[in-house]
Amino acid sequence: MEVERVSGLKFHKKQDVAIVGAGMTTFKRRLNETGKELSFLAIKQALEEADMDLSDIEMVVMGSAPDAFDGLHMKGEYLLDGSGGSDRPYMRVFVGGGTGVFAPIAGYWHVASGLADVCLVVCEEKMSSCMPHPQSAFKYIWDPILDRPLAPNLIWIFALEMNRYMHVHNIKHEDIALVSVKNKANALDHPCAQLAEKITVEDVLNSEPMALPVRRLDVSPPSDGAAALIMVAPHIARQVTDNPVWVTGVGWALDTTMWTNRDLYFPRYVAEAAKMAYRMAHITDPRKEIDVAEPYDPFDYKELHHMEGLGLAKKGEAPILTREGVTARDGDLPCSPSGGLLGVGNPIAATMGVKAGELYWQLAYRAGKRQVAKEVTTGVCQAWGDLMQVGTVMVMSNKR
Amino acid sequence: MRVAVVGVGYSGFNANTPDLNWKEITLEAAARAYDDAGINPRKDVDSIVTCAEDIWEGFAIFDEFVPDQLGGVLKPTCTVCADFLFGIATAYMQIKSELADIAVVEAHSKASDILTFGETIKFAMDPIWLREIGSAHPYYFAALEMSQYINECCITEEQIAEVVVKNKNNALKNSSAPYGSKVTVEDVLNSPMVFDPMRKIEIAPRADGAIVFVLANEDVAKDLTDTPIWVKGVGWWSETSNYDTMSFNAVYAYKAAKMAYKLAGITNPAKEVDIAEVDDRFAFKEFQHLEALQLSKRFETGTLMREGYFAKDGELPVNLSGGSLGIGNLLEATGGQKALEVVLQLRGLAGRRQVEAETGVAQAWRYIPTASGAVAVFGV
Amino acid sequence: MSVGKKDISCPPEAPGTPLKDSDIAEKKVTYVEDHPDIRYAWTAGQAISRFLNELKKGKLIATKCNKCRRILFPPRMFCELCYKPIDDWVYVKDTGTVQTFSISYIDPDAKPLEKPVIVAVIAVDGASKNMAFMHVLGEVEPEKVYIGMKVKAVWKPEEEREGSVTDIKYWKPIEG
Amino acid sequence: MFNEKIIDPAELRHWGGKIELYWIYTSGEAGDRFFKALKDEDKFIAAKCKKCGKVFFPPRMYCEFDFSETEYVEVSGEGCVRAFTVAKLDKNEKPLEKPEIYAIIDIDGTDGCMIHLLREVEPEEVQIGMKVKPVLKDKAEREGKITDILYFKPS
Repeated sequence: MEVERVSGLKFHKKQDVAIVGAGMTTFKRRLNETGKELSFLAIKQALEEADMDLSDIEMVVMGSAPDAFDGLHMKGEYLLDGSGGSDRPYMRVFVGGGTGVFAPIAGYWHVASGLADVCLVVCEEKMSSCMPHPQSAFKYIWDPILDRPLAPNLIWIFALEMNRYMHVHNIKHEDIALVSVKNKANALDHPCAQLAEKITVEDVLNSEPMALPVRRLDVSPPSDGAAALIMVAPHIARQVTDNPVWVTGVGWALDTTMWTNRDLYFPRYVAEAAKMAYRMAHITDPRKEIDVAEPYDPFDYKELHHMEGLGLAKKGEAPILTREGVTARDGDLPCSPSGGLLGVGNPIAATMGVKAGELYWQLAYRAGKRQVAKEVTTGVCQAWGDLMQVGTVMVMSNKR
Repeated sequence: MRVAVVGVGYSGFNANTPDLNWKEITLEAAARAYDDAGINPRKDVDSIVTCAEDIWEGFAIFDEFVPDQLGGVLKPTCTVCADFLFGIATAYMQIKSELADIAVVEAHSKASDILTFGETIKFAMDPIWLREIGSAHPYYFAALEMSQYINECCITEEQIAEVVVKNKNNALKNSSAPYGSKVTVEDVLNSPMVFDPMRKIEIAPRADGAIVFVLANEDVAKDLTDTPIWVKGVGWWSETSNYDTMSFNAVYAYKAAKMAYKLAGITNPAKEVDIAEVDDRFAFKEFQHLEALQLSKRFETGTLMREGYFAKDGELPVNLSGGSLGIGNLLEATGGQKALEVVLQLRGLAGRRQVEAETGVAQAWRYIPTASGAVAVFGV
Repeated sequence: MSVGKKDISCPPEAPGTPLKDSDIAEKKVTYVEDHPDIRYAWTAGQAISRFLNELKKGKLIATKCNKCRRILFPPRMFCELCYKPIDDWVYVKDTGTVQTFSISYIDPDAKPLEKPVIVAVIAVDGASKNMAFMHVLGEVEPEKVYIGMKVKAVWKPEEEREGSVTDIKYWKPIEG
Repeated sequence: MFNEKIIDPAELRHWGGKIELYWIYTSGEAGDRFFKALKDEDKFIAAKCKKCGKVFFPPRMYCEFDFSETEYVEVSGEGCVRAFTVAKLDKNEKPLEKPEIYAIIDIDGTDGCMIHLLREVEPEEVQIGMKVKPVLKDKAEREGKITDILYFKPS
């Protein structure tokens, strides 16, 4: 049975949108600052890069994942003063783990619609507040009647998906572990990194089992952190910078809640979102036209899975590209040059800093030691979330 | 490119809905809205926006449970953690950005699923500075605001009672309003005082329900319907999250309204607006919001209320639906209920509540302990 | 910071004050601990009420959409792909195939488990392709589990059943 | 969108559940400073914006309106009542044993205020504009939390 198609969206935008500044806090297991204070620190950095004041900001988009982490009902409302939302239009958007790229997508429509010329996008997560363990919050993402009585852990869904992916394409754990090795090493060059280290494939395979096939080093750590982006209309971009980075495509898609009714080996939700974003960005052959990618990597297999969803590799081909070094920082298609979530940390929504933020810095040639070797024009970043369900994709380019 | 409402549907409103879960209550509303708009959601809808907060639902990531019942499987679907009117603003922006031709907005309340409502609101309060103080129901926070407001504006108990009387009596004309009654000012004044100066009857009780709107751009709207209701303006605003810098005076509604009126090209709201549905989840809030929306002047609202200016046969009918006092607190769907009534009135489908109107405004607040809110202006 | 230049490195610094767990335990910083009492009674609704009541009887029930011809499991009142009400209720078997599985060494709070739990997505026989649900496996060694394995539900005794997914204790391999 | 529904109410199910989590909230940079000063030195601290001069109470590390840094200044902690309510219901909407008086208290020397309880005063005696002062816990029992201030009383 073929799923009925999504109708054609018109990708004709009212006002182009550029990114002119980004910022982020350090990502650590526990930070002393409140969520508001973390947001403030990240925004301050972004404002400085864009050479703007808070008074220049017209609207604010907040991205933050479950209330259960920070421990606040309506946490968007709680965070709003530190997020620059005081005395402004302020809105929180939320698609689970996909929020890190979805918040800038919401920022995009704030500007593209012409309602705002300068929009601040801020993402925050303070996972350490949640006790006994940040993972405990994930007990409540499951259906209360069908799943929760089985006392599930979050890692289960990843393990189930990873196993299915490995089974269908006959992929070995060794091949998947290479992603963890690569990203954690990339993170050595990131000042905000939580788990940057030089490790080997053996280290991954011998690390403590969590929910097999997932082991400790396959997983990104829970973190506290915040990140910010400043998105502006073309006439503002001209005033503040010589090299803005343009948002050329956005896409998002949410698959059925009934996750046990899907074949988990391929992320169709990412493929649909990517299709939408590529069409808008006039990209027909992503493998050739994308110079650098920041696919979402909360688990090592997830980077591979998402590369395939993004059309950067054929189904089952991503592990081969990784083994051949294509996705390394000096490769032909650098993936997660930031160090990703595996290396820098995973404060769910605030991973915007290592996905959308890093892509912006790469395309603006501001990534310093992390700058990829090849010349870059166009890149894609992506996040994923909910019950293995949502894909959020943004394409950026330093050419308009 | 203008944006229009081309279909509305709702389910409820009831104090309890033991037979339908959150998916099914939404499904009922969505199917009605799609039928009203004459569209097939699997083919025609480009974007779906749901308005929900995790803890109102009892989930860590409620967004997961949204797509199926709205026909949104593998479509651009998302959640905004805010009132329905923020969802209208989001869909409005998506259509203006030309990301979508048809966008759907949904919000629902399954308040009856929540067993510890007071604790839930308390969980929204600042844990470091406020949550631990005292052991009373967080309604006290609204009562403090009321205390400041009635003191500043010299509002009497009787004037507040008039709001309850008007809305609950209006609700009797609304078959979807579970809390309508023929109450008098005397009844209100004799009812229990629970958060002095606030009476129990001035607090909207909770209700279940779901509301779905289908929005479309101008071209599509004209194809779909002969009676599009235009979204003339949207506005949303936040004051602050800290109680010490809050005005406790609905400045959020004033600024949101200013934005919405500007988009709608309205310069004299008191003259140009024909009907209004404002957030009245605490009776005194209706006063605050009417002033913030510039529909009446400070210090005059009480007198106008007494004179019947905001009654069904008055100059500017307000909360004809019965408001939240008559329908109940629908959590994030509150703004939906307000917008629904405005659209039904503008379409001439409000039955016994019908009045003559061409421009209407809907407004909602984000409830305790926030100072955020949104406004939408609709017109024929 | 100068604007428009390419030779700066971002992020320029990493603001934030890291804490160790011991900083909390030793109260080096001030904090508030809160145990709110947040409780719900979720309405099961039409489809899941029936599903739970059938579980109590030791049966698995699904619904059917005549348009896409799928047998939907777990049951629902509407077909989410065709967007129409379901047409019928049908019983499915309490046997199935392991679609994917995991051997979990941690509990929901990330604490280590003494004995690992084997969790699987099981496609039930009689429902359409991929119509599966999540449950646990038993009476099998972790290393013996494979994708494609046939399994059968092991039910609690009738008097202990309460109309919950845990009325099935676990699923065990079908021999042979 | 339904062709059939359950008629027998006994067939309809509900599923009880609780969010069984707890949370540890660090007071943050500004909060930590405030609570340590209160706990160890009986001092009240506010924060003054270096740019606009607004004095925030409770204190914070940034000015929320212009994002400038703040500097910490000492204040008395005393103030006057701006608004109050006599609360009679607990969080489950059951009657409280003894009504609690909540007040918004404008703190002297700041642009801020504190929401806290009033005690040692009868509800009918409370007046808007009344001067009040904080009553602290015994020094030994203080934990570095807002509840180290027990309540405010008329001064």
